[in-house]
Amino acid sequence: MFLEDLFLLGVRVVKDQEVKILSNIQVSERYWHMVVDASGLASDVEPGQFFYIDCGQENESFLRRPFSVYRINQDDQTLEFLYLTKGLGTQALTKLKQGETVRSFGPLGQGFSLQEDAQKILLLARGVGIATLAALAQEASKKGVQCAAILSARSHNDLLAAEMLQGFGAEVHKVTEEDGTSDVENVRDIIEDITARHNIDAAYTCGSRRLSRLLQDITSKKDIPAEIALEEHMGCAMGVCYACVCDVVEDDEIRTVRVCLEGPVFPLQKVMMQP
Amino acid sequence: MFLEDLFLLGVRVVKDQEVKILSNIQVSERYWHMVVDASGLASDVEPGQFFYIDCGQENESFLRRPFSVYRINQDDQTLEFLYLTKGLGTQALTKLKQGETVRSFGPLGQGFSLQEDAQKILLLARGVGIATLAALAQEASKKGVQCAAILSARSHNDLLAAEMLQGFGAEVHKVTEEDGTSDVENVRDIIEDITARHNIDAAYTCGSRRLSRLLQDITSKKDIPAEIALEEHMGCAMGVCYACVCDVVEDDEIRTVRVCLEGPVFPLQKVMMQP
Amino acid sequence: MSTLEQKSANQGCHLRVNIGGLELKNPIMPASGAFGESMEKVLDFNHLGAVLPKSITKYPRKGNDTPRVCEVPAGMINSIGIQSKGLQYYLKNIVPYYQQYDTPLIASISADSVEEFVEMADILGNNPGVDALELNISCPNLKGDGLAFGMDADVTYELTKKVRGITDVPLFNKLTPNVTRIQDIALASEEGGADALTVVNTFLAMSINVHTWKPELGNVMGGISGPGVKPIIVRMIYQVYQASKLPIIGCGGVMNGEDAIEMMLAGASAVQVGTASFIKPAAMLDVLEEIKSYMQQYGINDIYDIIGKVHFNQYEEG
Amino acid sequence: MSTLEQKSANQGCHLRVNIGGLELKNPIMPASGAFGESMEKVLDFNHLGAVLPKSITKYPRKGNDTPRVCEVPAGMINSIGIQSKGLQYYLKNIVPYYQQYDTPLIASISADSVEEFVEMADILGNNPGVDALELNISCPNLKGDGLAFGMDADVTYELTKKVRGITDVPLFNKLTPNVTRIQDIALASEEGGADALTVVNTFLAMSINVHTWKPELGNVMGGISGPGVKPIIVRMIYQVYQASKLPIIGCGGVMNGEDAIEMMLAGASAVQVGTASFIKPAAMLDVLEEIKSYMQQYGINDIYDIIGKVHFNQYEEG
Ligand SMILES: Cc1cc2nc3c(=O)[nH]c(=O)nc-3n(C[C@H](O)[C@H](O)[C@H](O)COP(=O)(O)OP(=O)(O)OC[C@H]3O[C@@H](n4cnc5c(N)ncnc54)[C@H](O)[C@@H]3O)c2cc1C
Ligand SMILES: Cc1cc2nc3c(=O)[nH]c(=O)nc-3n(C[C@H](O)[C@H](O)[C@H](O)COP(=O)(O)OP(=O)(O)OC[C@H]3O[C@@H](n4cnc5c(N)ncnc54)[C@H](O)[C@@H]3O)c2cc1C
Ligand SMILES: Cc1cc2nc3c(=O)[nH]c(=O)nc-3n(C[C@H](O)[C@H](O)[C@H](O)COP(=O)(O)O)c2cc1C
Ligand SMILES: Cc1cc2nc3c(=O)[nH]c(=O)nc-3n(C[C@H](O)[C@H](O)[C@H](O)COP(=O)(O)O)c2cc1C
Ligand code: FES
Ligand code: FES
Repeated sequence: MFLEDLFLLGVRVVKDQEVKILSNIQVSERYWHMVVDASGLASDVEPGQFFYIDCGQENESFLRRPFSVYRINQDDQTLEFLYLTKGLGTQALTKLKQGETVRSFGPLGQGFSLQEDAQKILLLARGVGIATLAALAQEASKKGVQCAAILSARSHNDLLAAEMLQGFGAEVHKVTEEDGTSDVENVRDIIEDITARHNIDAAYTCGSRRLSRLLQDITSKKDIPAEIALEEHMGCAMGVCYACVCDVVEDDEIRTVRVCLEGPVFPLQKVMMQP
Repeated sequence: MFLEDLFLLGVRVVKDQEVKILSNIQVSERYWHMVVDASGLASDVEPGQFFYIDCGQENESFLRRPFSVYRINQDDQTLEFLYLTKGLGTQALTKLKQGETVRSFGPLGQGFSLQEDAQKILLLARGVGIATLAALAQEASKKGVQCAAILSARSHNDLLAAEMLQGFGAEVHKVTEEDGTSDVENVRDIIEDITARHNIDAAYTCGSRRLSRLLQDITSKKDIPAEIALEEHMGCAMGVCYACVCDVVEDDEIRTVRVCLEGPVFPLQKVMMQP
Repeated sequence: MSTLEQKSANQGCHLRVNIGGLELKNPIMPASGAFGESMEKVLDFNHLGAVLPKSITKYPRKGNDTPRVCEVPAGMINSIGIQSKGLQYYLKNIVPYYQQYDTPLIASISADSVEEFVEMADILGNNPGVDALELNISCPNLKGDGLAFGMDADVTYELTKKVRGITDVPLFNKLTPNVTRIQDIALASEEGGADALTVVNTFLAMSINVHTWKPELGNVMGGISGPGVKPIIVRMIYQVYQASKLPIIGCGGVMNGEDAIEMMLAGASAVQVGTASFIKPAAMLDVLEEIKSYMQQYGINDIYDIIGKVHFNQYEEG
Repeated sequence: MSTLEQKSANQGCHLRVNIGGLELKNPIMPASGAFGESMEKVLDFNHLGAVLPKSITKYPRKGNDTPRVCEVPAGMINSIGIQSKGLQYYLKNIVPYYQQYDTPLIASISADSVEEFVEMADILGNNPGVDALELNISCPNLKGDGLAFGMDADVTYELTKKVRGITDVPLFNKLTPNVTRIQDIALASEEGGADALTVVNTFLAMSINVHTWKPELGNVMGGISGPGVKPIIVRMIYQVYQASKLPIIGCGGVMNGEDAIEMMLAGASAVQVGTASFIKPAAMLDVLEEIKSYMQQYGINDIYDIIGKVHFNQYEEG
């Protein structure tokens, strides 16, 4: 069965609802952090899944914006998002205040798969890609799976999730343009070093095409299962409009699949990375 | 010289600026009251003049909205507006909070004329039309001119300016649908009674076509100078787009003039009241 | 205006409409391309007037390069390019899937030639699972500067007549707004034998990123939809209503019940909802509820008391 | 894209543009109908690229019934109906008034027949106070279902050629967007002898009040302007730029500097600002300042390095 046929079968309840904002604060020059009340959600949320959020239609932000869950807190039934302010939508989102509600549709899409018997996993994040991988690190920590993470960013200022990952017991490597350490070859060396020292059961990446190609190359050579969380501009976020597509190779055939429904997480080897 | 040529001559400074909101509160079921800091205004404001206010472009309120000044407080340099919530614009305006600013263009248009030697004037207001006449009552009170006012409204709830007028020493007559007293014939009787008891030097009206026709009829018979403040949908509010026109008769000719520039106040006898 | 007077008691709204022989339980249906099976998670398709999946092409199509959508003030531009799994998949999977619902299925057809339209209409129109055909003669996403069959009255007439010859199923022509006189295309459709008109598809549009100097869409141009263009469409519905006797399905920028009522006042007998479902997944049901409240508020019992009832004081066009 | 690279030092922006023989100190000018003498109170006309008063008709015109404007999402509809004091008043008052400014005057002409266009162009084009003519062949407000000269290529050609024969002043044709192929009208204008093209006038539109069941405008239909329709206009500018050699004046929905840059990237050499002045009276000066900042930010010295420079990866239209 192909990726694209898979998800019409399972009827999972997805709700579009107003969720209460518990906090929404700026955490660095370009990053914001929002916590919402998730007690009304219809289904469990998995790392890698996302919500389609109405950032406020003032400021001409007409369409919604997709954001993955950054942390899933089952105990106090909250969800966290980490977002980079970029254009109209994310700027409008910063205007929302604690106590207000935000219209949010989800959880959507397919999350990461974390094998029961995994011992050690590798995370490779660029920029705000960490927002997507952090929830996986959180789950890994909960399941006792060890984590090595490489975080790449423009500047130290943008590496704010590093401490959280360290809090989960992860081995964290930071590379930045600021330090001149973020070039692909240096990252390759770090990955080679990690894979030499540890038996990596699975690798995950988000946020950079360049780094994804690198990881595709390394993991295919070493035969490490790997997944990638993709981003594409969305219309419906529910699989009907075919705005958010990417090409995957399955059974030697190129198939154009939807990031919002069959993704955003895909087997890294299947994804045709555009140059 | 015709009305429409008059106002190209005088160069008055008009500014479009952010003014600070000192308060913006609901005063009855359908009415709100807003006070703004007027210390930065370039010119004095006259009763009957208006401001073109950006109610917030969210909520699809794309164009600005015209509002006359309700009270002009020279001592503490504030301006007051009284507005009826109606559609997108006025609803958006209610969202603005104390301490925020509102973009406001004005003062615009031609105000009421109040002769130096006037002793007693008559005000005839329907609904929120009182918002426009109130500033005139305030000025009359300041100049020692006596005021008789007839306020017509749907319900008592909508007659909120009555007390303010009484505070200015005005003789106030209230008529409402609620009481079944607002029909034209009853208003005619009240006006006839007032003009029988007093020597009325000038009459002013705003807010109702029906009542304006009535006043036009009475004042022309009795040869009392009268003025009316008109309302029309606006585009530019500065006399360039010709959206806000009405027909006036001057020298036996029908002329189509602009409410925003040659008005909103016009000699009542000149205005061709549509049926 | 007596229809607007509050009537004493509201004995339930009659929402049924007949669109060129197709009976709908209510006038709300999706716009093609903004609806599909996976929406079953968010709304019950039995509540819709009709279901209308994305336009189908004869052969599988890959569609255009990404980005395929971009946002503009009060709207969006799309250049999906009709990604499609082809007619065989549609017959095998899509048509049977919708059989489970008690809602008529309108199949939207897109084709590269008149012959292909006829061929597909033959197959789909004679399939018992298909209740009506919408001919997408207006998709502006194809290469060749956004040209579409529906831009030419003669081509529209030919195409419609040939398709009409091959099937008896209700035939809806989806018109393009990118024309000088939409009335001409409406009349060509009517003369060719169409049973109803969908007014309209998207306007050809383009957006450029001023920081990268590149078009926002991979395909350079696309079709603009959403509330920003609705006033142009209301005008077109009104013009088509004046010119043609065919029932009209209004489409473009309907975000709420009042937008739908506005189109019906202008002359639409039914209304499609597209982009609004992206902003609010269950928008179609909200629109329907708002129409019901509106009818209740004004004491209107039958939706037909609204259709085409825009009211003039003076000016009537010739 | 080297033009986007930050250049070392910015030695001031060159904003001069030449529009079909008319030299402008910068590319920003008002759109006809959204500008007039009384705006002198809010901005200095010497800062504009050109002044362009409301279209003038031969005889005084009363204009349409009120309401003449209504608001729609991201835009407005107007049906002023070209209220006008007639050509005599214009020659006696308007033209002399603008002589006090060091800014070229473009006179917009509206007429009911080709002959009237020629007659007015003769008088205005040969008046030393008038620096260029804009032929409003596109006003959709006239009775008769919004028809305009600019909807027909042959009529456009005839009209332009006749006007060209009577005057040497730079001649700008203001096109209508209400056509199937704007390129055809552009080419007809070029062949007829126009020196530049204003792209475009308003789209014919209509809005109905769902509570009164009446059209929002006294005239039923009007022209929609504002940012909601800008993406359609950017597409048209791009199409006209590909099809015709004439300089283009972009017009429609420009609210800020980036909107103006977007139109220039698509191919416009100058840009008109209309509705934005209603939202912000000094919008034109803001747009100009924002263009300057943009050029500074990206180290662009000459505005000509932006015009028509939209950049493609793959698709080039034929
Ligand atoms: C599944 C998924 C998960 C994501 N998770 C996060 C997250 O956790 N934190 C975070 O900061 N960002 C995340 N993104 C990216 C985020 O959606 C975009 O940064 C955001 O939409 C930009 O909106 P804007 O209005 O600020 O920017 P603009 O550039 O003004 O956006 C204009 C349009 O382009 C779309 N767009 C622009 N960039 C992207 C992008 N990278 N991906 C998809 N659409 C885009 C917008 O949605 C909007 O429709 C995610 C994207 C996807 C697809
Ligand atoms: C010179 C002048 C002074 C005014 N002073 C006051 C005042 O002091 N207090 C007050 O409450 N109202 C006043 N009005 C009326 C006020 O401008 C309208 O009630 C308001 O514009 C309605 O906007 P809305 O978005 O709530 O309603 P909507 O009906 O949604 O407005 C839609 C459009 O129609 C226009 N419009 C609707 N009604 C009117 C109207 N009566 N006059 C002009 N345009 C209208 C709006 O400006 C807007 O463009 C005045 C109008 C004018 C012309
Ligand atoms: C993402 C997207 C895809 C579309 N695909 C199709 C299509 O395949 N066939 C078609 O006839 N119309 C298609 N349309 C046009 C819509 O059916 C509709 O005509 C248009 O979007 C205007 O309606 P709206 O404003 O309610 O979206 C598409 C529109 C969008 C936004
Ligand atoms: C109130 C109003 C009046 C207009 N009058 C004219 C006119 O007389 N002649 C003309 O060529 N265009 C006229 N237009 C069209 C504008 O010049 C311009 O083409 C249109 O508004 C689009 O630009 P904008 O979105 O910047 O307003 C008018 C537009 C408006 C809003
Ligand atoms: S966003 Fe519509 S299919 Fe993915
Ligand atoms: S609103 Fe433009 S002339 Fe009065």
